[in-house]
Amino acid sequence: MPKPEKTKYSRPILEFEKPLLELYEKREKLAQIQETGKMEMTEEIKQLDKRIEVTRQQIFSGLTPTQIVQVARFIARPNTLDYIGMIFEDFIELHGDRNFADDPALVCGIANLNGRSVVVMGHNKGHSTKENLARNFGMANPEGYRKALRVMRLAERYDKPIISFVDTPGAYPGLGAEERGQAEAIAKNLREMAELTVPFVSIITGEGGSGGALGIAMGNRVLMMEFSIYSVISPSGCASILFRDAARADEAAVAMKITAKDLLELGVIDDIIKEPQGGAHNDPELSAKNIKSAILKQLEPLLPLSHRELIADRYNKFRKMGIFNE
Amino acid sequence: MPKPEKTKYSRPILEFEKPLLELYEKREKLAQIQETGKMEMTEEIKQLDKRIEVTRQQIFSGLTPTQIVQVARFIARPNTLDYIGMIFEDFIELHGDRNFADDPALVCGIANLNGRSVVVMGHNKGHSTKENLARNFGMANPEGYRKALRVMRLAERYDKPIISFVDTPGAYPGLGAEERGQAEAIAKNLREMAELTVPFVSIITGEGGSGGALGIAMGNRVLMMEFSIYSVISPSGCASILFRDAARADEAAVAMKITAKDLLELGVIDDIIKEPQGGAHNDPELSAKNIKSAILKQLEPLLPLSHRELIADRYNKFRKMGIFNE
Amino acid sequence: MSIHDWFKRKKLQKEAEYTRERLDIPGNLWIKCYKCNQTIYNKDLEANLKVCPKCGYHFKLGSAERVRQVSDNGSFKEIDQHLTSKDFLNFTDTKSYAGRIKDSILKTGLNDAIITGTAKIGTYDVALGIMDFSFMGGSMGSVVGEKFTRLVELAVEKKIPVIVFSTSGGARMQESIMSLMQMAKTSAALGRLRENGLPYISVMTDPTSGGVSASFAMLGDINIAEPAALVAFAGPRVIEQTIRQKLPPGFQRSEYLLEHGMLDIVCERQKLKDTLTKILRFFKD
Amino acid sequence: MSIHDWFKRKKLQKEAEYTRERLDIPGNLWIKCYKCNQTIYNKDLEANLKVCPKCGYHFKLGSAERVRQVSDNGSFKEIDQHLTSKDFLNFTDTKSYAGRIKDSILKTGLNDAIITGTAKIGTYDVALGIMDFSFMGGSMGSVVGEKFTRLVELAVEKKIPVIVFSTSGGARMQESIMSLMQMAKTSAALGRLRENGLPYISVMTDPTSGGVSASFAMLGDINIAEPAALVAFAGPRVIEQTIRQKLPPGFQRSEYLLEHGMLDIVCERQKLKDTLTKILRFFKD
Ligand SMILES: [Zn+2]
Ligand SMILES: [Zn+2]
Repeated sequence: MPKPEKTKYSRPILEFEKPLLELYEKREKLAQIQETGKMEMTEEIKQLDKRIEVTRQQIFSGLTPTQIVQVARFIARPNTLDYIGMIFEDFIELHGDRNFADDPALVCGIANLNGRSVVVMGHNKGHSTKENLARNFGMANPEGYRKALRVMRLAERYDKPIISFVDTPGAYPGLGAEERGQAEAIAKNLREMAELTVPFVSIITGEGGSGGALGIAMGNRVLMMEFSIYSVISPSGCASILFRDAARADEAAVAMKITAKDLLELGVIDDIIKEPQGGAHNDPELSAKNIKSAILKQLEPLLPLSHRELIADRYNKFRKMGIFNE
Repeated sequence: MPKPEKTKYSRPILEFEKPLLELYEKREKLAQIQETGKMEMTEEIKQLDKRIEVTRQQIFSGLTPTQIVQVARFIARPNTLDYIGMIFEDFIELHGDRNFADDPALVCGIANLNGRSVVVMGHNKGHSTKENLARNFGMANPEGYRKALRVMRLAERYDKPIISFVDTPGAYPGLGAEERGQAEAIAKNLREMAELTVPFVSIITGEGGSGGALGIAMGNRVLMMEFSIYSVISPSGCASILFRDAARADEAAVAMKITAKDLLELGVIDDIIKEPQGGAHNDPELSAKNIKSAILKQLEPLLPLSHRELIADRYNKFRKMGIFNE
Repeated sequence: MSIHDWFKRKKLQKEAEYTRERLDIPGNLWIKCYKCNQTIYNKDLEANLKVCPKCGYHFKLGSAERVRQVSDNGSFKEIDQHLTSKDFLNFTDTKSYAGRIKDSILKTGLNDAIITGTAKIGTYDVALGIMDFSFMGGSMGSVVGEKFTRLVELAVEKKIPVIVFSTSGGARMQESIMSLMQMAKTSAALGRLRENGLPYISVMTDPTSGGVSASFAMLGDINIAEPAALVAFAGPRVIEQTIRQKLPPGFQRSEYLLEHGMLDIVCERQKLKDTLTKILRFFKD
Repeated sequence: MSIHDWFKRKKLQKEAEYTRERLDIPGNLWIKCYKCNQTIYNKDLEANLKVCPKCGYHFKLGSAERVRQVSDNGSFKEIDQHLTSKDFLNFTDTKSYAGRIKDSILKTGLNDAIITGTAKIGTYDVALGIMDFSFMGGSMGSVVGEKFTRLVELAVEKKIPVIVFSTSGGARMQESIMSLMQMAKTSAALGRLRENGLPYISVMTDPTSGGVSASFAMLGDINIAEPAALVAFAGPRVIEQTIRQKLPPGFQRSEYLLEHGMLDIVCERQKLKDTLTKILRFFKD
């Protein structure tokens, strides 16, 4: 989790936030002067804060899909373990697929949500290169998906709801991953998720990369954070394959409809979770609070449903996906 | 499968059969003379056959446990694939644990038994060093047990009886096997076998080595071939650990009660399948016929049972195991 | 079909024939084996189920040919053939998706990358789906997903097993997220099939990759593949980029997958119908 | 107990104390850490739950000590303590099994290698089983299997979770095949527990191997192990004989098993009760 800063604004800034940089620096200087006690700057700081807010609002209200991709992938963006720590109590991480390995790119565990036991899982990216190497940048191997399946079955056996946090560039395309059945692991999860007899809510918190995202994202309800993305392939991947030019990623990002707003319109997701001004990383606590409310709101109508109804609900949800001429 | 010999007697002979060797050779000579047409030897051959039969009967009626171990492990003894070929029709081998590997030491498949679909599985030893290397001497890795579990679940899903052939020195004690959870794989099989909703018959055909044998041997009925063994540890292993002298294996073999007769008396198995004179390898077809009859006989009363009754039957069977002071 | 379309179709078909095997000798009387270079009389190749008599190389099969090879004579009854893809995102890369769909239909005579229906195999009734690589590389969009799902739903209704032959380059990217959702939809349908106690046999043919392999292709009660078929989640090129080294020979081919536990059977085309029949018998008896 | 037995017991217990940790200093006031050689005041060690304050080494715990550490004060009610092993094969190796049983009982004050009962942990009712390595190396014979199974059956009756602490060298070889059958019996009991929707938490302590690891120890809904505990199917010596090379450091230790996917949690003794309580809360709420 990014360390809370003393100034109101988190230091790491995105490329397109550069217009804010000057204002941030100015504000810091004023604050320093204020602190020395030499001059009274309260009014100036207040003015500047307002300017910062207005400027940021301007920037973030009109983000292009490419800019949203940058926010979604931002290294300072809260990750799954950050959110778990802020949303749940008594989290205990459960390791291993009882088969081959524990996959640190996909974390699972049991926890308590407002007095209710739940099973949680999610891809976990790092906040630094070191962390990212340890977490394989949130790209799970088959073991990760199999661990997720194992804890989903645990949830099912003891009738606990499942919450998944989705944040991955995709399933890891490595030699070992292929060798140990990446396709099989994801495929089996899809079928088994469809048959789960417990309420299941999925949240795309950052990057919802293709099959690797879907592999834990077949909730009864699927939500997206305001600045998250969800797509069948990365914009640059799409550009290099279809446009035959990786440089045309911006164009692809637009064409592919990968933003929360687009996917809500397409009926692929059920709701959008608002992010704090300037993105989730600017106020992780508020962000977590918004997610928590959203989970509670979505879980509530699912809790009274019977096993059969829950399966039917999920089946109908995904059954409807598809647009074609008949 | 050992190639059928032109003479009536299979060539490979066991150490303790040496008294027969001279008789075999004599008989072969007579047969050669007979074939050349120079002399009529029919009567002599007949006489000799009788002598061979009597001698062999004498030898095999009084086998010591150590000698039975030799028969049970004999390289010419029919293996699981031999038996499958002779007992079932339309066998199709199913490979792989859908996880990590296919284990050639434990074969699984679907087949037809007298018009009824069944799932079969068994450890498979080789008949030569080369075969044994390919089959790891019938010592399965975790993948083998996980494949077996997969096909057992297949059987359960489609309500087909399961037949298992047990013939292994034990689960493979290798580095990779430990790494990939040999203990977990066997343990899970034990629990899952107990809960199977289909009829399940297990036959110890050769060597029933410890947990590696039990890992596929929790049938509603457990049968042993006349000259097979079933034990918690090999006689030499027992001798070296408990007697602190591996050379005392013969003694251990007696003390451990590992023969079919012993285990029937102890109530661990349900019946003994007769072997042809001189052991299964002397007449694989007859041996297979005996096994087939035994399977059919044991399956019949199980077929009408409900899922619950089958689980209860198996539970009660293994629940009773144990002798202690209360 | 307008006369304009007819001409266009002829032209496209010719292109297609050329690109599909790339080795056809004009007139189509003779064909060169892609693997061993043997020149084979086309009729012999057809008679040998399009397997090279010399080296055993399995040529790609169109869906119509596959139907003829595996189903009992004339028993196949197609369903949902009228479904066609829609360019609902107005997606244009080097060409508009709408245009691609139209061209592919003209070129292949197919409406999309899968045909589905009921058939008999060895006298057993089955719900049969067969993908066709010639239609946009067998990519899975809404139509493939929908037809697959309807096939499975029909099988549930009729209480018959499902057999699907896969071949696919992956997701239909022009449908973006909707192509990803087909993985969820088809897998959910197979979950329902399973809950109904009905078997599903998956036959993977060269190549089966991406979204199709990571959904219905890998989910067979019995997973079969033709020899030397490429079966992968991520394709070899992607993996080579990731690991920055050459892949071992045979990597991601059927035999490799068998060894690594993902397939039940690698089955030559000549034995395929017999094997399927035996398996159907197993499930039925 | 005859006066003869009483003297024998004293003598055997003294031997046992010596051999159990081998590092006791007479009078038992001080003890040397097996791992870091630190001399520790025995009362400090007890207060620290028998974990070396310097290096974190977890000393072996007797079953009575374990009960005190994990269950709520005085809540443990033992069941089936009267069950004892029987030398039904008249098995004699360097000593008769009958004699070994008698000596072990005298020496340890235990009736066999597991104690079972009901208890409260963090106010939650549980069925609790605790193995003791000092009784014939925690080997599993008919009594261990029977007591385990009865514990699980009691849990089914009372609808409470099961927690079992394992430590075992493997099968009780003097009971031959019957010790193998305990693997089947205990695992079947856990199958029944699961069918009844009741959780099972397995805690593996140093060492847990052989028949116990390949049956109930590995079958937890949640598998926990203490740090650096040896958890194995085949022991290191057997494996070294098989592969004819030295094993990598840390092989078959808890941390290694966690990495290889076999354990949910490696938990220090100090956090164990709290972790168990949280897990029990999860299953209950
Ligand atoms: Zn060829
Ligand atoms: Zn220490």
